[in-house]
Amino acid sequence: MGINSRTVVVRIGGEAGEGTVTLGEVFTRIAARDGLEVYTFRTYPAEIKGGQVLFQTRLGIERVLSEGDAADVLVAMNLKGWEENLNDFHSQGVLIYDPDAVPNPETRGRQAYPIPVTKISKGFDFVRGKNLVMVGALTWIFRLRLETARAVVQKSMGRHAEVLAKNLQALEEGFSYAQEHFPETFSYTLPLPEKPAERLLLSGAEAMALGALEAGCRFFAGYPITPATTVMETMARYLPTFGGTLVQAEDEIASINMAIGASYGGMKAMTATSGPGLSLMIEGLSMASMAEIPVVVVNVQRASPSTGMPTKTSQGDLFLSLYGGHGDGPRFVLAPDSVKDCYYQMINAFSLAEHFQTPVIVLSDQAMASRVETIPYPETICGVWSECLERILPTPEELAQDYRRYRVTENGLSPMAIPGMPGGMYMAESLEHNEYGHPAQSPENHKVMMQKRARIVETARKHLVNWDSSVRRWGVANAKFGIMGWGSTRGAVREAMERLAAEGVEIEALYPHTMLPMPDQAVSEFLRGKKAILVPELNFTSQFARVIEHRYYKQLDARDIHIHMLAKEEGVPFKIEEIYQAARNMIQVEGGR
Amino acid sequence: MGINSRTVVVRIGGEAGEGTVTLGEVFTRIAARDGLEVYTFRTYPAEIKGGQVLFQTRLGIERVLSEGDAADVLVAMNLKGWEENLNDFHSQGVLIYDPDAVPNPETRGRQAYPIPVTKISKGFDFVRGKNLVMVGALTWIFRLRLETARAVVQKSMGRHAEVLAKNLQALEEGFSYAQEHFPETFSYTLPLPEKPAERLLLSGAEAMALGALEAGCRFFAGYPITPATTVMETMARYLPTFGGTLVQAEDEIASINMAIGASYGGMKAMTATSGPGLSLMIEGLSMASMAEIPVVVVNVQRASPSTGMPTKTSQGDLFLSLYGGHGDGPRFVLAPDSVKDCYYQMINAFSLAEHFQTPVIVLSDQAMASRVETIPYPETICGVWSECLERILPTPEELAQDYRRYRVTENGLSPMAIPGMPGGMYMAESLEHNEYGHPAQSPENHKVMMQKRARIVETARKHLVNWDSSVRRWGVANAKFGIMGWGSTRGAVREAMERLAAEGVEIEALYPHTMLPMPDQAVSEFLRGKKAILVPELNFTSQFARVIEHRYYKQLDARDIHIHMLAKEEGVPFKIEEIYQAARNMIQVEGGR
Amino acid sequence: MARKPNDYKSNVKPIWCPGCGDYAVHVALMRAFAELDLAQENIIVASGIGCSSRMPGFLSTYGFHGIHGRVLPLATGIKLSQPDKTVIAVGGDGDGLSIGGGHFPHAARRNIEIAYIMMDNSIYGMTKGQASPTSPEGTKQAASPYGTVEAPLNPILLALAYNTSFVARAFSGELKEMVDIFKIALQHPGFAFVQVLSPCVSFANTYDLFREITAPLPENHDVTDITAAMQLAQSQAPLYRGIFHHSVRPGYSLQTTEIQQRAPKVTMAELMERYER
Amino acid sequence: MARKPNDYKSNVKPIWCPGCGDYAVHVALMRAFAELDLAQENIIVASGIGCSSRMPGFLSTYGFHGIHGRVLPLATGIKLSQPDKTVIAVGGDGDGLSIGGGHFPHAARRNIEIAYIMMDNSIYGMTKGQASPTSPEGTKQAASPYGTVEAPLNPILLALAYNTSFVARAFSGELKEMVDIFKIALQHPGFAFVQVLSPCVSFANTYDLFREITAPLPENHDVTDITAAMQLAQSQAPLYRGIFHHSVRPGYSLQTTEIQQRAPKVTMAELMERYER
Ligand SMILES: Cc1ncc(C[n+]2csc(CCOP(=O)(O)OP(=O)(O)O)c2C)c(N)n1
Ligand SMILES: Cc1ncc(C[n+]2csc(CCOP(=O)(O)OP(=O)(O)O)c2C)c(N)n1
Ligand code: SF4
Ligand code: SF4
Ligand SMILES: [Mg+2]
Ligand SMILES: [Mg+2]
Repeated sequence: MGINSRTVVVRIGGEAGEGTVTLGEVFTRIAARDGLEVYTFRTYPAEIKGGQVLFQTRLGIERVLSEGDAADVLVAMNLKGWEENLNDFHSQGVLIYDPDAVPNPETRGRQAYPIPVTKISKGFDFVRGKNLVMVGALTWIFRLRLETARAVVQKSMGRHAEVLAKNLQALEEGFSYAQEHFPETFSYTLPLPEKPAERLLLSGAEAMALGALEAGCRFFAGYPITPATTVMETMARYLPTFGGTLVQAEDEIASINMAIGASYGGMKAMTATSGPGLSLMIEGLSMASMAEIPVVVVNVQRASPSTGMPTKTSQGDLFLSLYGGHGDGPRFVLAPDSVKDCYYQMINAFSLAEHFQTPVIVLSDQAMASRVETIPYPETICGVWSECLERILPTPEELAQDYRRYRVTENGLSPMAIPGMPGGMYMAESLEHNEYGHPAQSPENHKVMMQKRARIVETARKHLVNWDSSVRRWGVANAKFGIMGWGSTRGAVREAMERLAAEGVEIEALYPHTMLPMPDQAVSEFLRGKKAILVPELNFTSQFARVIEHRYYKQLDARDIHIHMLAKEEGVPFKIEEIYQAARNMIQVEGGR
Repeated sequence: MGINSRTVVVRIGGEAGEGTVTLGEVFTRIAARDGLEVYTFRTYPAEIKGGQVLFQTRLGIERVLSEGDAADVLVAMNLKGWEENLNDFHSQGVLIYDPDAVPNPETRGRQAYPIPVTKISKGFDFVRGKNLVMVGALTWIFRLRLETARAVVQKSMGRHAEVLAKNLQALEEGFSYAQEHFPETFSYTLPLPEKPAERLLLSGAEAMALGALEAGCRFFAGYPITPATTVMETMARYLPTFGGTLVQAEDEIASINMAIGASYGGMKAMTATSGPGLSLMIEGLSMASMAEIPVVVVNVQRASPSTGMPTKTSQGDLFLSLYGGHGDGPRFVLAPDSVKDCYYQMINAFSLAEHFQTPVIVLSDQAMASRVETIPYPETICGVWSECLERILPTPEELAQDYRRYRVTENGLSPMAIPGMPGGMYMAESLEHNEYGHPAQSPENHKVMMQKRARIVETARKHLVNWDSSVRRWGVANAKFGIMGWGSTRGAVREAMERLAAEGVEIEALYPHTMLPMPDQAVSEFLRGKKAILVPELNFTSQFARVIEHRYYKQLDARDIHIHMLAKEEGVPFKIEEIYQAARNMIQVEGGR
Repeated sequence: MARKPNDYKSNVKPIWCPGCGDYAVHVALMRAFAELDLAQENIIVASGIGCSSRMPGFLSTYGFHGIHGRVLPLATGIKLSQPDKTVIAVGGDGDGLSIGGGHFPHAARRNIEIAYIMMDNSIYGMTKGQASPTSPEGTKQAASPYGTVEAPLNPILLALAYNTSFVARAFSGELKEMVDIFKIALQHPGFAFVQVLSPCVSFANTYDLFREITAPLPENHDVTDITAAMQLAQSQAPLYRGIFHHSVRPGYSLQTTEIQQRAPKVTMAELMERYER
Repeated sequence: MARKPNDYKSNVKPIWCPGCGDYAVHVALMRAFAELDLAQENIIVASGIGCSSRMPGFLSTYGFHGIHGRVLPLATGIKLSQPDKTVIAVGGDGDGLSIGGGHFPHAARRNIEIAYIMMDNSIYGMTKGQASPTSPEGTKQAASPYGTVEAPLNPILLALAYNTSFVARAFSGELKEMVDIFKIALQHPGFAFVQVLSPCVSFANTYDLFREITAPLPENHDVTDITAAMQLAQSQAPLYRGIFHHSVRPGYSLQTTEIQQRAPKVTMAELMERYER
């Protein structure tokens, strides 16, 4: 058994143009099919095609929470794949490599399995298949089932019969070679379950698309942008099967305006983008706030500012999402914290957008969108994780006489007519307007309407108190030390906390899922009795920590709760170790232990 | 003498299509020429042309600080002009009106001067001239000089000889009529100075344009948008006379990109817009931050969200200006607080942009941009109000060997080559890049470059400590009660404070001119010893107050300083009375008196 | 149930200047609605920002007064959510050719079934008179005191180059003709573009000019001949009115509906299965 | 001091896929620079975002790798600040016709003196293969699994409709011809548009197709005849290469310079006087 008996970090380094990513993906799929839990991570080279790539898959017997830190098993397909990963390779790890590409690696005592994949693949005249040879070898080494491997290759590479046959051969050659040369048990083998639990194997982007479909989204307009394109591509495939429509718009401004138009027309509508695109949507979002039109905007954050590093992760768009808009308009911001949560928060997003007639931004990030995870099969949705709220339509009576689209109500919500409804004819208006939607510019009217729109958010805030899913809290209840974070960093935080727990440290964490409105009650309760809070996040200015400080400064100061910011803007996720150390450090500084 | 001996609020109500605005403007100009100080305010009807309009001009013998509250003198050109202003008309005010339009007004004891302008103008067959007849009458009533009036009419209406003659006749008919019928002295007459001090008569928008020209701005790209268009139109007239270029771009996105391009090419460049346009510029601003290109963006705020109320004022874009951008990029935000300050802050804006190679947003608003004020003639500029900093160019030595455009320096600033310089060839880059400007995506490089760019703002913050103009502080030094505000609200605050001072209340005010970076030292010093701070601002969510809370919460809480938010988002400026009452209220609540 | 033009009038008084060309467009639209006997609830008029874009507010149909320059994407979204409704996009020359000019080619190439009525006054009316993309070279306004130096765009030529399936020009001085064009445009099963010469009497009054220089297209003009249309579009005197081009190819909402029919039907549960490990 | 093509090469290795059409454009540009003997410091190459937009990084001239779709306004600003430099805008079909499509007509009508080289591969290369505005109808990609239904835009026809004063089409498979076209474009005193058919070998390899269907324009084509150019532009087979249109009218930076000369000279002090009360 390996160092960490429940999970194994397998890292593959090689040339992207030589099928390294396919190697990782196929191997991951085989492991998942055989019942292991998986969680992947990969890097993107600067070259459009080709270039050095790192594909990491972490396998586990229980749900895997993060991509893990150092590699337990390193699969080096070329020399760089060996050299570049040496510093991040567990001292008791295992090296699996192509001896023709990596001659005599200095493993410093680590176990090594040379698999001559180049030679083998050349042997049957299919050099392109060396990645599949390695898949075969890994299948044996990890004691996965050859049958499963065959099925996966068949499914994922079965386009051309001839190539498929070659690939299957490569797989088997690799398997046999490894079986023959390395019969001994492998220290990192994980036990396979008899009957694997029902699981989905999804990327975060796919989970968002499926969640949107489940929520009833039937319109998507979007413009390609890394790393959000997968959301669009998944919607493109499936929307029509549900009678929905996808438009690849000419840009992000068109995307948001099309989505708003479709929503005005009665469809649940969305778009998905990344930082530069969100910046372009700010004007449209402001219109949705003013005209009270539901719309969901997924923002898959990437390293910024400007074009930045499109394939690298970040959480740098929180401020833009919360505060980016001319004037004060209502808006919601959600932050799923895992691939699974991506699915549910999309359902929440549509509930909020539709019922409260307000734009909703859902913040994911490059790492969470592109990684693949096994997640439990979604079960009952409404009432458990999410609540399915619908748009408030006017009653026949309301339509029959003096229908006022923007009626000033106590809770701020006014029934919204859909074109085609007789009696409901109104004008959605981006100018300030009166109850009928007619432009109006008296000071009194502006004041009343600003208040009406602001009440929408307050109504939602009250409503959300009962939403389990608006916040996630775990760890040692009411511990003195806390961690507050948001979004995709949660996995690393959970693992760091498990390590701390194992060492007897009492610590508790809180991850809000609704960043706007903030679940104030839950946060306040969490803060009560805390001595210090670590706020890890992947941006430069500690945006979330500043939001917390700002919003809860009275409580923080009254109880002398210290905020420890842990900001990292390097394009890569947190390592578990970084969170662990920062927490340790906080506790020490605060005289905890 | 009137109630307030130093200023008189003259309000004119009438149909815009009937020359009411001209009436106000010409009268204002005559008063200014004759040596009075002026400060105007007007409303904009919903109709494109015509519609009811209110033009207010406040005259004073010293510099006028705000448009004033209730009218001292009401000039009613039509019935609405009488009826609509009745509630906001000083009980000891004076009514001047057209008896054919306003039959038998119930003045409740106020003095009234009927001037039959319709009849008089009909008398010489020039009904269009009834506004000029009223100008003539007002000239007499206020004891302004007929000569001055003639000169002003000549200058401002002298296009067609025939029409000019008619207008002059109208002026004189009105003057004679009033002279004949109302020979007694007028209670609101202000004494005219012998030799008027040198003064400019400028709108805020014009002041910004002149400031930009003085700063050396030679490129402007913009797209028309109310209420920022006047900045563009003023630049359009004068830029070419200084060898500069103005482009009316196809939209705001083009505007900011053109300005950035021109700046890259070595020109001082700017654009001007309002809320919806600023939202569209967010992506471009992010590029300027990343590529380290100087650029100045004037944002004339208007009531929002969305299209909102284009001709109404607001301070609702502070959050967008401070936080609107994907990722964390350096940026400055300035907020002039008077027409005069508009001029100087533009000079500051170019200093900051150029020297620190960073985008600068200058926040004005509809009220400040469109009002006309007499302001002192600008004297020495550099070293007094503003400091004229220039772009750091590479030395010949730097260009000669291994020039690195984005050299990582201690203060974050790297010399910027200008196309045409041999040896300086570099690529300005919106992707994350290394010192040479080549795309680079390692975590280490991103970290280093994020830090470098952030240091730019810190360097500026240190530098600004010595800038007088980065903050304005006045009132009773170290009083217990304070007012903190920003931008155009300052005039009303000053007047409210004068009233409080007259009543023996000790209060002190602070207006930062650089909102980003905040003049922390000045703010901290100001807060020291304060008990409570009133923060008046023209937006819905108290954006500035929240920034203060957020930034200084430790100090606020440690010293138990209370923030009193006074948010108003109604499209109109503060009344002095509102500030006064809020301050009184704060003092009472805080047990001051 | 014959409907009358005034049935489509809202109770909001137009804010336009007296004499503005947009009044004629308002009347023509209402007449076209009435003559086609369309139910108010089945019409949606979307717009951008500008004097002309105020149109929806003066109609008793469904409407959307959106943001500047984005009327085409907005109307596209509306049409796709309500394919059986009559969707009309209206706006000005600034709205549609300047800030919104990037959307025009795409609406045209999608052939989305909306009628796009551009009230072209060769000026920015709402912002008080600045040169627009169709202003003649040398236009002097406050923002161009030395005269513009840009060549004006030709909206008809653009529409033709974009492969717009219906392209016509109307004039506010020719009401009856405009009504007839609108009726065809509203029924066109694709993207129908109508440039209306709609003078701004306050900042660029071209009524007299257009009365003089406009003329109906030659009677023998073949509306399916793109090259002929392009040639006629380039003529400035006479400036032709009428239908330059009219052809039929499948519209976008029709085609997306066909895709929906073609796409394999799956339930959410079946879809999930595809992602089972 | 004869310069050689390689003098214009930066030390950054292109990230393009082996065989990408953009390599040819890179080489052609460098050759054109050398043959015109331009000093590196007097050339500025601006771009948007996309594979093609990476060009400036691979050149040793001044460069600006801007944001997606905004290369034309960026380059316009650059040219106006440095009217005596050679300014070149480069980018892709997505960059220039989709998100940036709104800027193209305006650069053209201003006749700003820049050469705009659009590397048209009928695909979004950088984002890994989605249909672009020039993709043929029926294009199947991950974002359009049922095939696109939009009609492709014709960049040459658009440029002509926009009144672009120089309009040409080159092909990465015809290097010499491309160099010749670039040389004229770089010297054109107005807005020069060159569509380069530059195949994306990874997502839409059209090399063979274009080798087959492209052909030089008829020798007798009159480059001043707009209507003839429009007609030839509409031909898909043969797909013509060469100069469709070439005419000269004053460029924008020239005209703004003239305005500067025409404008009355005033000092700041004199200017202030105008605002004295
Ligand atoms: C993003 C944005 N930029 C600018 C404006 C200001 N604006 C309002 S209408 C308009 C132009 C109007 O011209 P046009 O579209 O031709 O309509 P017209 O008024 O002439 O009918 C402009 C620039 C705005 N509302 N939003
Ligand atoms: C505002 C914005 N939206 C989207 C993107 C993502 N993006 C980068 S390149 C590109 C398209 C590239 O296509 P094209 O311009 O044809 O260039 P090519 O890669 O084909 O040469 C897109 C959509 C972006 N960088 N910025
Ligand atoms: S300004 Fe011009 S376009 Fe606008 S309403 Fe008046 S006449 Fe019509
Ligand atoms: S993806 Fe296509 S366009 Fe991009 S570099 Fe590769 S071949 Fe060229
Ligand atoms: Mg117009
Ligand atoms: Mg392309």
